Amino acid sequence: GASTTPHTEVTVLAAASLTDVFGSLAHTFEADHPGTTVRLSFAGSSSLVAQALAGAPADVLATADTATMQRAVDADAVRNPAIFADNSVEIAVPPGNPAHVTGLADLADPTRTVALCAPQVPCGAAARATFAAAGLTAAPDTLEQDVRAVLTKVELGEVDAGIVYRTDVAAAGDRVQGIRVPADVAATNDYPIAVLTHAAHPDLAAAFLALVRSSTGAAVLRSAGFGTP
Amino acid sequence: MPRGLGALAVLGAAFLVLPPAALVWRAPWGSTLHRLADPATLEALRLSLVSASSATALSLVLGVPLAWFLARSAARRVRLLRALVTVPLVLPPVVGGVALLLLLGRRGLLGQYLDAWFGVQIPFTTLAVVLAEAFVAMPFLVVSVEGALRGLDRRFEDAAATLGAGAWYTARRVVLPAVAPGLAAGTALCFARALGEFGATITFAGSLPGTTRTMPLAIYLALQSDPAAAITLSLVLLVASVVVLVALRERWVPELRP
Amino acid sequence: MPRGLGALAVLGAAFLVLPPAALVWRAPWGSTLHRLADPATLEALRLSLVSASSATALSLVLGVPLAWFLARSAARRVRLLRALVTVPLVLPPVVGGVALLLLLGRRGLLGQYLDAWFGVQIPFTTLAVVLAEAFVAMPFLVVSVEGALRGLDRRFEDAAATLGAGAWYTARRVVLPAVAPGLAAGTALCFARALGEFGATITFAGSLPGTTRTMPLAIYLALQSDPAAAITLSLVLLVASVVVLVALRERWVPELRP
Amino acid sequence: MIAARLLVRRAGFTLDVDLTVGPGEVVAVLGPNGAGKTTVLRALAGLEAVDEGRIANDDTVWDDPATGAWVPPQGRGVGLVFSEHLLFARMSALENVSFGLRARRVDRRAARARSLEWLARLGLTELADRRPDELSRGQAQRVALARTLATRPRLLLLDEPLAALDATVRGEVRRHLADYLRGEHGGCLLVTHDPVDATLLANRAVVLEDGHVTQDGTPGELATAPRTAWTAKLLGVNVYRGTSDGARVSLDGGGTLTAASAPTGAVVLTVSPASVAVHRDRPAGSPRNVWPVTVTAVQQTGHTVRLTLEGTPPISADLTPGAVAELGLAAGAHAWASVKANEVRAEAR
Amino acid sequence: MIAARLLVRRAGFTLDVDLTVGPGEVVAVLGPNGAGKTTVLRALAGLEAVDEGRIANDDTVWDDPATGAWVPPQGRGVGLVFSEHLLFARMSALENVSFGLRARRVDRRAARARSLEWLARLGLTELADRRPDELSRGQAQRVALARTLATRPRLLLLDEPLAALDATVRGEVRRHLADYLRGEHGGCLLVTHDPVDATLLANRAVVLEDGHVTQDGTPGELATAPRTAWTAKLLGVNVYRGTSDGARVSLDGGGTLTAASAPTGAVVLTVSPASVAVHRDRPAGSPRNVWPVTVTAVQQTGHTVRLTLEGTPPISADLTPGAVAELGLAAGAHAWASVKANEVRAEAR
Ligand SMILES: Nc1ncnc2c1ncn2[C@@H]1O[C@H](COP(=O)(O)OP(=O)(O)OP(=O)(O)O)[C@@H](O)[C@H]1O
Ligand SMILES: Nc1ncnc2c1ncn2[C@@H]1O[C@H](COP(=O)(O)OP(=O)(O)OP(=O)(O)O)[C@@H](O)[C@H]1O
Ligand SMILES: [Mg+2]
Ligand SMILES: [Mg+2]
Repeated sequence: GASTTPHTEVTVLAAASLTDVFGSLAHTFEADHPGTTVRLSFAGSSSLVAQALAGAPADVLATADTATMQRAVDADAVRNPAIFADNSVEIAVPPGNPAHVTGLADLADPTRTVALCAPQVPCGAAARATFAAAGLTAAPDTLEQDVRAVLTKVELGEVDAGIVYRTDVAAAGDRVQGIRVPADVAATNDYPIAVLTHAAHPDLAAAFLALVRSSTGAAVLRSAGFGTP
Repeated sequence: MPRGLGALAVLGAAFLVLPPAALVWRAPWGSTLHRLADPATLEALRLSLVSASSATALSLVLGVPLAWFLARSAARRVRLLRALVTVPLVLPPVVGGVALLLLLGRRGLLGQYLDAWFGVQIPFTTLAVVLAEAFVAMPFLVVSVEGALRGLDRRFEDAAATLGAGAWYTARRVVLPAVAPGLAAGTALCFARALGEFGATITFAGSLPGTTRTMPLAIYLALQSDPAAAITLSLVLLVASVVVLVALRERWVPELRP
Repeated sequence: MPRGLGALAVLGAAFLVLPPAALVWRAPWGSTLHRLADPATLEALRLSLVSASSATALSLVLGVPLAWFLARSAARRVRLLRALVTVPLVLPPVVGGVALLLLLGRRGLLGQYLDAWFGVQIPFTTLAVVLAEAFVAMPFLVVSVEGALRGLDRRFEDAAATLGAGAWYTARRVVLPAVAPGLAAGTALCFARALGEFGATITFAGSLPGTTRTMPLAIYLALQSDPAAAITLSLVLLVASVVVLVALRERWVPELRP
Repeated sequence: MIAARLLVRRAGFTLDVDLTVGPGEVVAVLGPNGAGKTTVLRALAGLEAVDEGRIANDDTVWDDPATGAWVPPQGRGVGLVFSEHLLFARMSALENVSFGLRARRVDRRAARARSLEWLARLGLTELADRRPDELSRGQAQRVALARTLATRPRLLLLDEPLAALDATVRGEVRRHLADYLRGEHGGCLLVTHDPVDATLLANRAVVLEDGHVTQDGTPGELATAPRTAWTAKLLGVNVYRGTSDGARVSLDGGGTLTAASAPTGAVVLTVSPASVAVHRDRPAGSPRNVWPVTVTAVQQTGHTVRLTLEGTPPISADLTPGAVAELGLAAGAHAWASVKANEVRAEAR
Repeated sequence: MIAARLLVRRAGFTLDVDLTVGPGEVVAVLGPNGAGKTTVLRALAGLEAVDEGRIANDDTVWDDPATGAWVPPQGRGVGLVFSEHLLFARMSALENVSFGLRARRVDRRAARARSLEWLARLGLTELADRRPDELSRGQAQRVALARTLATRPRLLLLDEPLAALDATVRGEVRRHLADYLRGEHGGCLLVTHDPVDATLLANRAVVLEDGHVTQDGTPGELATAPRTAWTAKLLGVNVYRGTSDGARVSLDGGGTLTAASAPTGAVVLTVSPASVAVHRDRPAGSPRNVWPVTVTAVQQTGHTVRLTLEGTPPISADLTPGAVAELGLAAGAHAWASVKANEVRAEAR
């Protein structure tokens, strides 16, 4: 049941990679719930969890991986997170593909400059799993903290190739070129969402969560390159 | 200036000025200029300037007395305090933000009482932005001002005292003017650092448009989706800060006599 | 010290010391102490200390002459340079890293020639870490030292010159000792900032264990997977930096006379 | 009435002085470099705490380490003119002079008027807007004097206030100072190297040597009966210590002198330079004390020439310029000194 | 041989001076506060560039804005003793004195030995390890002197080097300085407010007033024929300007004096204080100039008492202490001054 109290605010803590998707869903939600404003606070997943644990006045938490969400679950900050999207890895190369990268095997070649995410972060874990599935050993020159850092280096041509998410290649437009990784080896990453246990507006939070998981939400997510369950 | 130093000075200036110049050179002006007129950008810029100024003011109010104390205490046990004061410089800002949450968060060591007794919650407010920025930036002020106070010739304070001036009057008319260059440098550093603060802010204050999303946070977000726009925003932030810093200098640093 | 300032000084000290104290208080010592013995941690710590020291040394070599020039130039056109030098303070560090890539990267304005002519590629090397840290930290040194030089009594340089001392000898024996407190403060700020540098380093130098992964990078990574360990690592970094800073002070800052 | 016992200990130097300054009294403090004169002023002003002793102004205790009593400088109503002027660099001469008045909450306009008055009195009207680094040293010293006098301190402490002044202005400023001091009911302590200042400005003179008071009396008493060699030399009298057998005195520094009458035992001898005669050849005749000397310095003051003579003992002699010219007494000349026994004053010590 | 024409312009002050200092010559620079004495030294040392003019040492041009020639201070081989001592705060007295030698690459041991020698010569041996802020002012000034003398500069510039010294040490240091200067082949410029310094140390004296040289001659010439009132007053001679009708001279400042012989027209009169007689009652008799005066100051120097007398004209008189006591001439006393006409020297101007 939607509240009709004017000037209610529902605050959503969301992973930075969801900036565009949640931005547009927030508009939809506000249109459906007059008098309600959605406040979106984007940061890295683990910052979000730290904030949630510290009692951030927020209602919804959406992270880019299940491991960080699990920390919120363990601390009883959320209950029953639901997976609303997934993302799989892809090779990104600078426009024109100057190093003539054709597939994962080229990323195992030490003469090429390659950027991956560090295994501690979701995109790095996914990259490692992908190489393992393909039976290759990667030869990275750098293990970045997040996808953004990999992407920046690809865009600037500092590296010949990097492993990022499909959504990132889609968002980067013509600044990078994507090379698909075969579906049987490409690792995927799940995005969980949950209502915070201390949410001030649990009903609205649930409504927003429902919107994200609805077909409307799935359409927006898919157009940004996400997979949906 | 000793001969030979000139070449090093030029090299130093080049090292600091060329990278931003490259940024300007490569900036995709045409395609992103519309971002400048975006109300969200102006909002973030306004919030940045307001919170950085407030953080600087807070740092001045608390930091100058602290610097004074540190500069004038010969005691051995003050040495540790002096080192501790520089801790926020080294702490990765994100960890600084965590530290602030642990102290002032709703469940923090102090924050739980603030909440229970006064109903005050600091995180995720503009006050949190100011505190995060001050926490990170104040040490710059303290260290600079302490250096300036230490270099001061104490005999002028003696002279003021024998003229009947109390400690406050002496501080205002004699000491502060004499440390003005150091104070200005420290204030500039502090303001600049506060303006550029990112990690502690996003952790302690979150990133809510209009309330806690300062320019560096907006830039970080833009970087996720539109790196070109992020660079343009950075340049906006730069220009704003250079304007403020130049104004500050003109006001505070006495003209050099030839 | 004027009465009343004492209370503010205590508040200031509390503001800077309590959050890290909260960090120590809540640190999950038991469960994460094993991280300290991890060779990767020691590796990162060593790399951090080496690169921050190198960056500080580079900043001293280039920054002190630059500060000298800025302090001694009355010309109007120098004012802009003075503001430009503080730009890296305000630039969000990640953007600073992008700027360095645009200048010195494989396809950068200068970097492409370094690569083509000498086969030198800077990014992803320890040198890149040093440069990134120096770019971000040097302005602190420059601004502090400039302030100190400006506050100097020029008559002592006059005296040295009439005793037959050349500019270098005067600089070494008269000017540098006289600005020692400011220089020490600037060096401390510079070192601390370099040690804590994160954004520019990750962007310009990447993060490869043993080569470019400094403590802040390791901490950030740990934060993603094991926040408790990240806090422990931060405290290790803190202790290391406090040790270095205290040593630096003892060596450089002359003892206060009571 | 200031009553002070000051004990200040430093590596290689101890100040141990008893001192009073009555209301309206001007006390000159004389003494060699490093004797502790400046230290006395600093202790009285409250810029340095005494290690032992007590400083009291009437019934108010300013400093007493035994009881912990302490009044900070700004509470003592003293004024101290430093020998290094210490003008505030970022204020004009006028602002410097106004400083003490403004600190006492005199309103801006009145402070300005009174400061201008003081500047005018010291001949500095045209320099009112100058910064200290745009003043010559003598000008700066006068501004510093005006700055302190403008606060009309209860106890005025002056550290060589006239040292940088040119000889003609010095007379004028000294006159202003004398006028000021006559009109005041407070006390004044004046450190000076110039016996003329002491004579013209002070009621009383204290001689400080190596941290101790060696003489305390009117300037006249000092001149007629100096108690130490330093005082005597300052005021131009020859002083010797020695042991007397009733008439002949063997001097501690070597040589003997005969006095007309002397107590036996340890004595102090004084010989006025005016009573020393100088001859090119060994004189025959009445003078009982005759010995060879070498001229080491010739110095004309007014219409008297002072000769410094090396010998056993060394001695100073005052002659007329005519006599000096006639005898050809340039530095390096060999001559004979003679002193009549009844010109040698002897006192037991 | 230094030959300099110095033109320095400042708001409200212009220095315009021609000056030479020959090898081995010691030139005293006298003048009122703010006359430009320090400015002259700074320009010669190269701490200030002249706006116009030229400074040359033999054939080497040190400063000439017209040609752009410029030799920095450290290239000039000058030594300047500042009146504010300016010792380096973080060095001991010994290190301060060694500084100039070490800057000239004298090795550490030799520099130390020579510095200790200089400290000993100035009576500072025990203070060798003290920092400047642990020295008294007079001690610091002596260290500063040692610091400069140790470098044996070709041109020695001294700005009131003895001002802070106590009267007894001053004589001694002056003697050392005289010895040093005798042994040197370079020149020396000595700024001082003390005519005794000028007389004892200098071959030549230059009087600077308001940025201009008003007299240049031997110290003796200055004393016997002062050209301006300031010089006359400094050296104790009465000087008047007036218009003569051949015998009676009406003075510009009021009053008349009769000279035994005077050119007609504009003249300068000088009267030695020694030739002025003072009486309690109006004297009858030969003196042609008799007028009433009031005593405004009484000052004893050596064995002479200098009276400053207000009247038309004002005049100074030198008397013996006995005469002063007998006549009861304290400040404020009314009296009569008399001068014989042939004691009034008149010169056309
Ligand atoms: N901080 C200090 N540490 C050790 N000794 C000191 C210190 N300050 C001063 N002194 C010594 O104390 C003594 C007294 O110094 P003070 O300045 O009072 O002398 P003074 O009589 O004023 O001499 P002057 O006539 O030269 O000014 C001197 O011998 C000086 O060297
Ligand atoms: N920076 C300046 N700006 C303007 N006027 C100045 C400046 N510095 C000095 N003066 C003026 O120049 C004149 C000459 O100064 P200088 O210091 O040479 O005098 P001086 O003869 O050494 O006097 P004193 O005997 O007092 O030391 C003075 O009238 C002084 O006020
Ligand atoms: Mg003294
Ligand atoms: Mg001068």
